[in-house]
Amino acid sequence: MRVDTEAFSGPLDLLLSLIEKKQIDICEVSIGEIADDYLEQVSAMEWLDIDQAAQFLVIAATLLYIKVRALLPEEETDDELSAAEEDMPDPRAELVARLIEYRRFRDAARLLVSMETVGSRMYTRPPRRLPTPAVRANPVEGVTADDLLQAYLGASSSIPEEFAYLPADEIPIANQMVAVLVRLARRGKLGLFEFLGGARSRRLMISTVLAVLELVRRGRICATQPAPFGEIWMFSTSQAMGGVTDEPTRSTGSN
Amino acid sequence: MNLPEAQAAIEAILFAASFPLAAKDLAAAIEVDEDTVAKLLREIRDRHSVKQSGVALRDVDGSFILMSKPEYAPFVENLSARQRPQPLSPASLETLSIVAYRQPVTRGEVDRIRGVSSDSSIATLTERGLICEVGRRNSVGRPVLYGTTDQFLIYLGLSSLSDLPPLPESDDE
Amino acid sequence: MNLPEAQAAIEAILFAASFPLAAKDLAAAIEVDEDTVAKLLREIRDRHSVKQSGVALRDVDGSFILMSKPEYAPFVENLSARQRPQPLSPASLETLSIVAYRQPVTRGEVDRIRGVSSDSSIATLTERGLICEVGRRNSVGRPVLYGTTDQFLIYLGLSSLSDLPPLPESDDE
Repeated sequence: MRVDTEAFSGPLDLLLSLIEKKQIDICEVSIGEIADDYLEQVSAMEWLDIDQAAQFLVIAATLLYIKVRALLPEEETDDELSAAEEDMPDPRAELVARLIEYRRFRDAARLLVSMETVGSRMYTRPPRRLPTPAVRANPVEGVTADDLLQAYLGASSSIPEEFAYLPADEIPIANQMVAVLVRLARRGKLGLFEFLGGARSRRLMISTVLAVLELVRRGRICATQPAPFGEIWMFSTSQAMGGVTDEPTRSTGSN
Repeated sequence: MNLPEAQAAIEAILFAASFPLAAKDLAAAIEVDEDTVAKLLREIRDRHSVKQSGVALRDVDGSFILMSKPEYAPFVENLSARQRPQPLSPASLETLSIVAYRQPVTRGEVDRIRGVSSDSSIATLTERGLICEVGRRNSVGRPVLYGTTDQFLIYLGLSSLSDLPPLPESDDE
Repeated sequence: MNLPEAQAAIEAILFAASFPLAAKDLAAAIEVDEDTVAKLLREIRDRHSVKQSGVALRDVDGSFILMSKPEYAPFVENLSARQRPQPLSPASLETLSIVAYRQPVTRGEVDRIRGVSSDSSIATLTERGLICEVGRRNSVGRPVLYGTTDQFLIYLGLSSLSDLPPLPESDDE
């Protein structure tokens, strides 16, 4: 069986459609039953990208967790789990609440469809330039230089330093540093573009470039580009393989 | 200029402009007061509400625009080289409904409700002019806030946001 | 489709097309014979010949087009002279501020600072003559660099870029 990922707008949509197919109330649903259906569907999907898959799998994991919890003998639940979970939200209640909220907007979206079919089929005349006014009005009327400053500070306040916007845990920079060093140890010389050509994703490419920059900065490798726009060749400056820490310095410009 | 001429002038302006015009701007252009413009706009609307007219006057959040009646869309598309816009995908419609009912709203809040990233939907809706950035929330990272546009009202055939059907109840017994 | 509806369909087509259409094509589109179309076109012309209408049906060499009546052209011009440009959106203001303080700057850098795509803001600001392309960066892809224009200084009442309010001291710059 092959399931089109496009058929569902997201994991909650898939889950909700499974529940509705069984014609049971969200609050009465046996999660065990639904978890199996959900996993079956998800495993039959063809994934276009890893992010999308991850979002479906997060819900799968939640369902499995709820199912396992429900299977535990009750006294165990009482003794060992309830104490620890007293402060934690009940994952089932949380998921049900999310589904209920999601359903409101999904149903609203269905109402918008019928409006779209009418509204989007009213036509204006094709836009035509009105005669150009003799005096061009100030396009920034009412905006002061100080407004600009405030806008700039507002927009840039969340960017403390270069590259900080890359979530650290998603970018295995240290892994890529090791990968580059391993290749260099084997071959002595490595082309950057050639190496990047093997990257499966944009993220991986970014982390690879950052890893190379970091290695250059630390003096572990050197890089040279004999011709403009040509291949960038990397060479190992030491044979030592150890010492790559898990946390590369994330700014190339600080200190 | 007498009243029938003023009515004709307003219609000529609406016909030529092809974007929504505020009653205030119409009043200034023909140099009559706004009450008169409101009355003349009602007359124009009535004149176009006859069966023989293929055009309707629409009120978009207090601004006015002439548009072809939706029931004649197939003929318009057939002969005037106008193309029916691509209907929105379910994902984009979900995102649009969340922005419409919860505005102003951040991308993160939309993602949380949908349980999935809405980046491409937000890009599509922004590109089609149905939603836009309306500011930033004063919280960590100062995330961008999104809201719906006048184009959104036009696209769905609404006069104002209060014409949206009420959001379905969360009947969590 | 009855006759009033056929008349409305023709009017809708003429309204949305805004180029002359032959009676023959109109007849084919709404599936009636040419004599009927000729009759309906006469009725449309009569309907618009009242004083209250600002629009007229014109026969251009056997093809038909709806146009605003020429006597109301001055009001259309009047309107455009009074049209205030839309105030800058928050997104455009932010983009303008980043270009002003960071120039010359690439689109990618603006996007990175704002955390969202700035394509439409850059288009708006370019169209309004506030920013322009000032060169290309000598890096991969040779991205376009943007800077502010002389008009930008004039509109903001600045004599030079050094009149921009200074940025507060920051730790990382």
